[in-house]
Amino acid sequence: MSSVGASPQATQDDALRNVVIRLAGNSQDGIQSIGGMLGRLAGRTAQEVMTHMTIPSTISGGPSIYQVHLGSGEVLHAGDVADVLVAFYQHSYDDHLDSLKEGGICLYDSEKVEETRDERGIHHIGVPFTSATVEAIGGTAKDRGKNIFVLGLLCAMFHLDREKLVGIIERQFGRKGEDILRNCLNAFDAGYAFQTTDLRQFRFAPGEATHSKRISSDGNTMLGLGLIASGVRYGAGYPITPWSSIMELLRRELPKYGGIFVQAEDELAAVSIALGASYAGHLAVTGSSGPGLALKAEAIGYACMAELPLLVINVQRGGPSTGLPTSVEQSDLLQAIYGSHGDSPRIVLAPKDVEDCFYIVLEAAQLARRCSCPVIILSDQALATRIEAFNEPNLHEHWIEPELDLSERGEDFKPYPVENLTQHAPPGSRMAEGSYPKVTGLEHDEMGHPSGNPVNHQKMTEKRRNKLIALAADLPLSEVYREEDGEILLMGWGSTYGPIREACDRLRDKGLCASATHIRHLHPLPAGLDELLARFEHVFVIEMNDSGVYGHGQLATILRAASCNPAIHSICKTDGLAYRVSEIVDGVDNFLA
Amino acid sequence: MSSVGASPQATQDDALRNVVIRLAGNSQDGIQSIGGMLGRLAGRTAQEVMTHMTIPSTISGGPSIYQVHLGSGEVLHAGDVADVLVAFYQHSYDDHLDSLKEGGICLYDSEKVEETRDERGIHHIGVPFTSATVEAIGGTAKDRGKNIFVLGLLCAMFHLDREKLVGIIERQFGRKGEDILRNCLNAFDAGYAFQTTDLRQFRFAPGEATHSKRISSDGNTMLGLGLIASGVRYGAGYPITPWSSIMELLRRELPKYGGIFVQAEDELAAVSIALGASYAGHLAVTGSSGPGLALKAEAIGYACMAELPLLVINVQRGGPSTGLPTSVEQSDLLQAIYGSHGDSPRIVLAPKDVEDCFYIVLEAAQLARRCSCPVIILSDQALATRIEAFNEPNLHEHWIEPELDLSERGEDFKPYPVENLTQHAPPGSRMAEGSYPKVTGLEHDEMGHPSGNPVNHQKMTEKRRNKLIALAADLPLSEVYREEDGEILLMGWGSTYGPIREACDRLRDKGLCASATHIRHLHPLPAGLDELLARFEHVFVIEMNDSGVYGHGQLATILRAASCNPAIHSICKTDGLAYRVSEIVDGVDNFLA
Amino acid sequence: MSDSQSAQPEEKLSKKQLKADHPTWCPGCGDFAVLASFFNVIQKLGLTQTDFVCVAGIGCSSRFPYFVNSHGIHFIHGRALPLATGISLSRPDQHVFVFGGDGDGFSIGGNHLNHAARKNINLTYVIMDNCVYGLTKNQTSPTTPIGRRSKTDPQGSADRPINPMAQLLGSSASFIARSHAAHVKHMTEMFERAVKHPGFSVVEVLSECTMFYPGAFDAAIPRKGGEFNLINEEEHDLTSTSKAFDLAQLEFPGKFGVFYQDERPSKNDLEQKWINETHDKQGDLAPQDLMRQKFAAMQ
Amino acid sequence: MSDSQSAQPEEKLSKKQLKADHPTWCPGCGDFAVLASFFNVIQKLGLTQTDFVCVAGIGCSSRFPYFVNSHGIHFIHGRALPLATGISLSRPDQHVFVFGGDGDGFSIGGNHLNHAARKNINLTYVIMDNCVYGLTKNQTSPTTPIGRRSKTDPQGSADRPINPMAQLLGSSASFIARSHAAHVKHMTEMFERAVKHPGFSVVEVLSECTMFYPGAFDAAIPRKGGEFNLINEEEHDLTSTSKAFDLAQLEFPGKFGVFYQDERPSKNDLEQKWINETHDKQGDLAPQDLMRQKFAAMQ
Ligand SMILES: Cc1ncc(C[n+]2csc(CCOP(=O)(O)OP(=O)(O)O)c2C)c(N)n1
Ligand SMILES: Cc1ncc(C[n+]2csc(CCOP(=O)(O)OP(=O)(O)O)c2C)c(N)n1
Ligand code: SF4
Ligand code: SF4
Ligand SMILES: [Mg+2]
Ligand SMILES: [Mg+2]
Repeated sequence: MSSVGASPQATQDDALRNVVIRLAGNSQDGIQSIGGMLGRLAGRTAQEVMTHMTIPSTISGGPSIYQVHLGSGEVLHAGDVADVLVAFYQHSYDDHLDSLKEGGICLYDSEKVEETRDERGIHHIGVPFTSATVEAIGGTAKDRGKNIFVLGLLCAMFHLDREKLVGIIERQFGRKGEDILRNCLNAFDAGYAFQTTDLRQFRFAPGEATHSKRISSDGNTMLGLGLIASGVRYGAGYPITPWSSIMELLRRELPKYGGIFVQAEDELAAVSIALGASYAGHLAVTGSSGPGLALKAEAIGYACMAELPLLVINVQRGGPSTGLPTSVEQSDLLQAIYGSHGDSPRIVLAPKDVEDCFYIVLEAAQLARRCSCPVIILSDQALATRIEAFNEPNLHEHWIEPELDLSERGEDFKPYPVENLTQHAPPGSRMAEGSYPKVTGLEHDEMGHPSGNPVNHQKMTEKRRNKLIALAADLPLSEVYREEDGEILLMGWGSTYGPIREACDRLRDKGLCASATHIRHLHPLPAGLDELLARFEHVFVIEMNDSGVYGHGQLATILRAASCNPAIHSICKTDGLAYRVSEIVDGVDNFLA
Repeated sequence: MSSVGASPQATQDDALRNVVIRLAGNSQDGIQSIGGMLGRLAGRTAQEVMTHMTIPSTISGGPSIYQVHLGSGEVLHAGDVADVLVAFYQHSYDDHLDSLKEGGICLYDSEKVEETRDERGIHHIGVPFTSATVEAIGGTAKDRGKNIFVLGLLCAMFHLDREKLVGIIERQFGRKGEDILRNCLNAFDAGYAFQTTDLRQFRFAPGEATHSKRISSDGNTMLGLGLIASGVRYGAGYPITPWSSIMELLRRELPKYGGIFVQAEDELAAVSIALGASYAGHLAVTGSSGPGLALKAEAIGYACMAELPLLVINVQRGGPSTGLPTSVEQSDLLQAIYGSHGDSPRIVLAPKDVEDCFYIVLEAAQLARRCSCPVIILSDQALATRIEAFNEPNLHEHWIEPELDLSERGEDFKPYPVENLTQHAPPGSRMAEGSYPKVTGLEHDEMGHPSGNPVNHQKMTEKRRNKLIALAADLPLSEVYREEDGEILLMGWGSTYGPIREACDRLRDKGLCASATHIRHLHPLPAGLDELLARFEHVFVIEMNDSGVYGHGQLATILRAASCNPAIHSICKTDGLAYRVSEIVDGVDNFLA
Repeated sequence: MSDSQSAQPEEKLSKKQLKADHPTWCPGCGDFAVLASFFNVIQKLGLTQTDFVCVAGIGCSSRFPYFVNSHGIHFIHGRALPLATGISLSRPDQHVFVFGGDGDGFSIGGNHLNHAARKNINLTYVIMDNCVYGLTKNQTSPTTPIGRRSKTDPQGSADRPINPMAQLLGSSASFIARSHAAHVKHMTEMFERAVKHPGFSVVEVLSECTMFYPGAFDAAIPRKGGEFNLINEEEHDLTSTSKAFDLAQLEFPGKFGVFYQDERPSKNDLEQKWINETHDKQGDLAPQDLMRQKFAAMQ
Repeated sequence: MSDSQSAQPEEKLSKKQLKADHPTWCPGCGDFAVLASFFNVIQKLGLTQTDFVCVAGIGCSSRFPYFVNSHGIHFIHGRALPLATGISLSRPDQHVFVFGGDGDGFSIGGNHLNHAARKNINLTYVIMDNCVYGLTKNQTSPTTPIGRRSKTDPQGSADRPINPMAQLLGSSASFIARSHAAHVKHMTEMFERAVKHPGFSVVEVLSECTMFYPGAFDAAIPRKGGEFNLINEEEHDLTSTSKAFDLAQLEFPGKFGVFYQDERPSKNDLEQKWINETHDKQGDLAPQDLMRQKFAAMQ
């Protein structure tokens, strides 16, 4: 299933199962756009896909890549090495030839690139992207259309579903006006029909996905739609990369569902506005990326203390501080769990892939309502922007229609019962007993009155913590991939799910007794995880964060503290790039060596 | 040395070594004021003292206590039970009689209190505080002067140094005008001379402190003075209890040293202003309590990334959220270490007693300058307000005169050298090479230019972390009290130092092989701590915070993660009160039972 | 003020029903009068406990919600306005009242004031300005006059204070009034007009801190030798920002009354309008089908 | 402007010496002109690299310090002003320049603007207002006009924007000017006057974001059919807040020039005065002895 073992040439006669295409150019040339279309095509052809892109450092664009991993079976990562490189410029060629596997194909613009390196059996194919496009659609400023020309080339080369691809182009460019669409289609056809003797033909094995309705999307979109499906109708945020596109989606979509999303003046206001809506009886959302999460810490701590439900999305990026805003990292875990002052128990979850972004919000909303506390979802820059194809969620099953519960509360209503889970009464609900409840961040008694009583503070602290202990007991224990015990357990959380699975297979291929597991519930950890880990000789926690002063990544730190299991080791990195499968395999090899 | 074993009666003929006096009344009556004077007296008579007070919940005052533990030898805590209770009101009597030890003395205002409980051999002594005071100084509104009358009583009762006490009264009330002072002295004399057949006489053993210059102070004052002695001349803050009095001191004192302290509009501004001064070449300070620290998290993370030195004082109080603002807790440790997004290494220290508040700032300033990163000092509400007596710091030894280094930087100057510790060049310093440095929170190369290069990010992340690892190797290993190995090690951090030491002695008295140690450097922990802990069968980490979802307090969590030593257990509580020695002893007993 | 949407109109509440905990304020604190005045207005307007909610930040004055027997929330320092914004936008059936001090509102919360004002969030905000930090015991506040000594300005405050009326005008608040806790009738009138204003309404009330800043506002109390000068609404054009700005420049204690009022759509209205227009466009598709449409476009 | 205290006056800097990294701004971005204008002023005033420091928050415009070959610091979003306050108060020898966008200054940083203005911190703040969030790619900013579509207002922005001049007047800024990046000469003049103003000076520069909001300020560019109307200082009383407030109410694109200027002591002056008075009182005790005195009182 790995793309690395099989070269396209080798399987020329057989159908291809996997191919990794790296488009390298300048972001202005629309490489993201055609990469996205390839991703969308996968959704329509029962194929799997995972994409990866880099974002240029200036707003007006600059060198950038878009990598697409297409597969007939499961696709778990964006590809360690590329089968095909499309190089638009000399700098693209120079910077990315190394990413091609041995015997890979380098397709380049023969008018811009000089073929300088003859190495590792790489097949060079020069095509005059620029002039062929100009020929097809007339000379346009800024070489527009080249990308679509290349899409046509790729379509022919891999026998992609031409009709569906044309449909995607029509949807994308149709609204921009007739002329533009016509140009696009002409460019596409020119690429599709372009004759080059060099050009090999590959054919994909039919996709294996069985569901009739497949969609393709990035993670941020699925988080946004998941929120709506969870019954979230109110929220507030402040722009920050890579969180912004979620708030843009909510701002656009929520009014259709009768909801409101507020662009606040800053993150402090955003979390407060969301908390106001939650207090008012509508579970609400706020979100940001690292620096913004730091600014929300005080109010999140309030939600823990006042036991108000709240959804907080944090799309992690490279840190600390402004860091690497368009790179991926998983270094906000400890902040998410421990970032507020005092003992402020909250729930922290992380989705494993784009599809899971949808379902994790549904679970988060359910937990926030049940435990009446904030739930933080840790996504990351890679998940936010990459495209995957998967089955359309079944909304019959996965839909919560929000309800505002203003029913009269009985004589015994208390906003903070010591023995029971807190369920607030929103404003507007009548109190049978005649005395109206207060919600507060001061330590309080059961009615919400401030209380400095020592016994009360001890009890209330325990109450807020014990609901998480009770939850931990109910959480499903993480599934183990491959065997339930053995020599090696690879574990991770968030977007590294795919590469870790794949690394597990590779270690098996190498004869090691490896298994893998994935932590979806980061705080509290599911009860019984200790015992699970204890069944393995070595536990490797793979994370995209720093190994810190004591040599352990952030999840590893928590696991070690909870279980004191010295078999827990860390494989960490902070280069701002998603894990390659080989890096994980090497990490394990190095440890065992 | 314990105050609990010896009853004042029993030692009537011998000199007293320790006595715990609890003054219970309303805060308006000036009980803090006479408690403070007793504390100051201790400083002047080579005695030891530790005080403890509660703060009423309304601004205008209300029930409150002030407890004074006076001792001729070492005094490590404010006393578990009282030898003498002074009850001003019926509620004082009702609420605090239980705090008296068996056979203790209850001195009460016979005009306000009805003696209702004859129990545990307690000696009741009624004195008409109110009318006797009125008699002495004439009828005054609001019963002012009662407190000073009581001070006179206590002075006679314990043969305190009358002359020194009068000196203290004169200093305190002299500036308020002649009339007021005269009234005070009259009230004092009336109490001193008050005849009651019941009143026993006790005599203190001479103080054992040998230093000629003893001072008495609370922790916040010593933090403030420590800052000045460390060469800190600039800072900014925003009021919050119990941090405020540090900023009030700095605002008052710094101009005398040519410095400026700014009251900022909020904590976000405060930390930024301080960082501005640090960047400008003057190591600066900001501070707050829990909620304010949360608000400073983003900027502190910036200081980690930009490698700017900064001192941050956090006077912990009961949390989470607004919590219990006037109670003590140690629940901000994880926030202090992990509260910012991304991997943002910083240094965290905690003082063990009031005297140490002075020296810890000196160390913090030295570390901030050396490592060019933020140093957070975690004090707490108990340290902030309690009074202790100790030797005056020797300023010959402990004084750093600040210097602004504007010297020209050589050709090879780099703001962020990968291989060396960062030392910024402040504005105004000339660059020999002609190109001027940038300081930034984006990931950067050695010159401070933003860089998205993956290898660079990995290296710079390691650089920021490795300086702490290097520091850890240089830190002195915590000293062990009693034996270097054995059955039980008690450990703690911050203001629990005294009770833990005392608990260690008590466990020894009970025949257990107990030792104690204290962690001053919380992050990074000194290298070698693992091995130290491994020499004990059980390690009990005693903390005033919650045992969390996995059963461990905050320091215990870090220790377990670092060492995976399953012998590390937690004794935790969150009742907002300082540890009683007996609670620690019981905690160990319960575990071993 | 939002139109009350509660199903059945109810009996007016009695003072007794409106009272909750006995206030923890110091004897004589101006905030007692603000509370009394607020009770008057609730009674006069016939609001019941299911019609309104009290929101506050942190400070002595921010303890207000505990003393009102209604739904209430005591939030963190300086963020009461955004919290109230969340309530207001998501619960058009509720009257949202926000209470707080000068520190809470103009110092740490100053930016939220700017933005809630320009966005014209539908709520009523009462600022109990005592020109000092009460709860934290006597530090300089953003409205402390120059020269006053406090724990953070032992030599007397030197920074120019915030001019509340000018700041509110500068940030386009749509209803701005000023009153004095020693003048309960005037205060009650201001509150009533504020509540009836559609959109964002602010009343700054000079409310004496007897503990730390006694006598601060005597200059506007006739029985203490001061003058309580009202704005003459016959002469003052309520809709003129520049007239209002002139009024705001008067020497302390200045004038009292409504400085400015304009009626423009609140953010609540504008967002609702967008929702309505969207619904008109999309017809009555069930919410799930709406999302299915979205999914279809992602195929 | 602080009096330069550097020991020896130095040679004027050349443009080349002043330039650092080539700006990463998009072609045509208005911020290029601001940078050019800034270089002009530095040269004209004869400042050298040891005399001044550039501070910024986060945003396209906030990348400014990278492009100037001087000491510079790129801080976090919205907090450049307080950081600059720390530099200004502790380093009277430095000219402190702050650069940033409308989002950085009026949205997340709005409160710091209010307070730096009232406290009259000695520094010069240039706000490159493009009425949009550039760096995060086209969301509504606090100055985005009603009706403009952005990623966060697909139906067109509905909230009333901040009025920068009115807000600055409301918060008592002591020097307030407005200019336009297409008018380099005017801009340079404004900068120069701002730098020379003792205390807090702000220049709002309309600076077009060619990427996301092209043409936003054409209405003030004559060669694009607009009008560039200057404030006539013969008629306009620079020290009248209410005149300035009237000017601030003009319809877009309004007038350009200095809206308001008053000379009052800066916080820098006031704090220094306190230090001096304290020193006069205490005589020349060595710092250590001062603290020993303190200890003596604690015995
Ligand atoms: C984040 C944060 N910072 C500071 C505080 C401390 N604090 C509580 S109330 C207050 C100011 C009180 O002044 P004001 O708002 O004028 O109210 P007043 O007590 O005068 O009514 C401060 C600084 C806090 N609770 N939280
Ligand atoms: C705490 C925080 N929130 C949000 C962001 C994301 N962010 C960066 S710049 C910016 C706004 C940019 O707009 P503006 O200040 O107007 O500058 P411009 O790019 O238009 O020059 C935002 C929201 C951030 N970096 N930090
Ligand atoms: S301290 Fe001042 S504001 Fe607070 S309750 Fe007392 S009088 Fe009122
Ligand atoms: S996005 Fe706009 S503001 Fe940013 S550099 Fe480009 S043109 Fe300038
Ligand atoms: Mg106040
Ligand atoms: Mg902008």
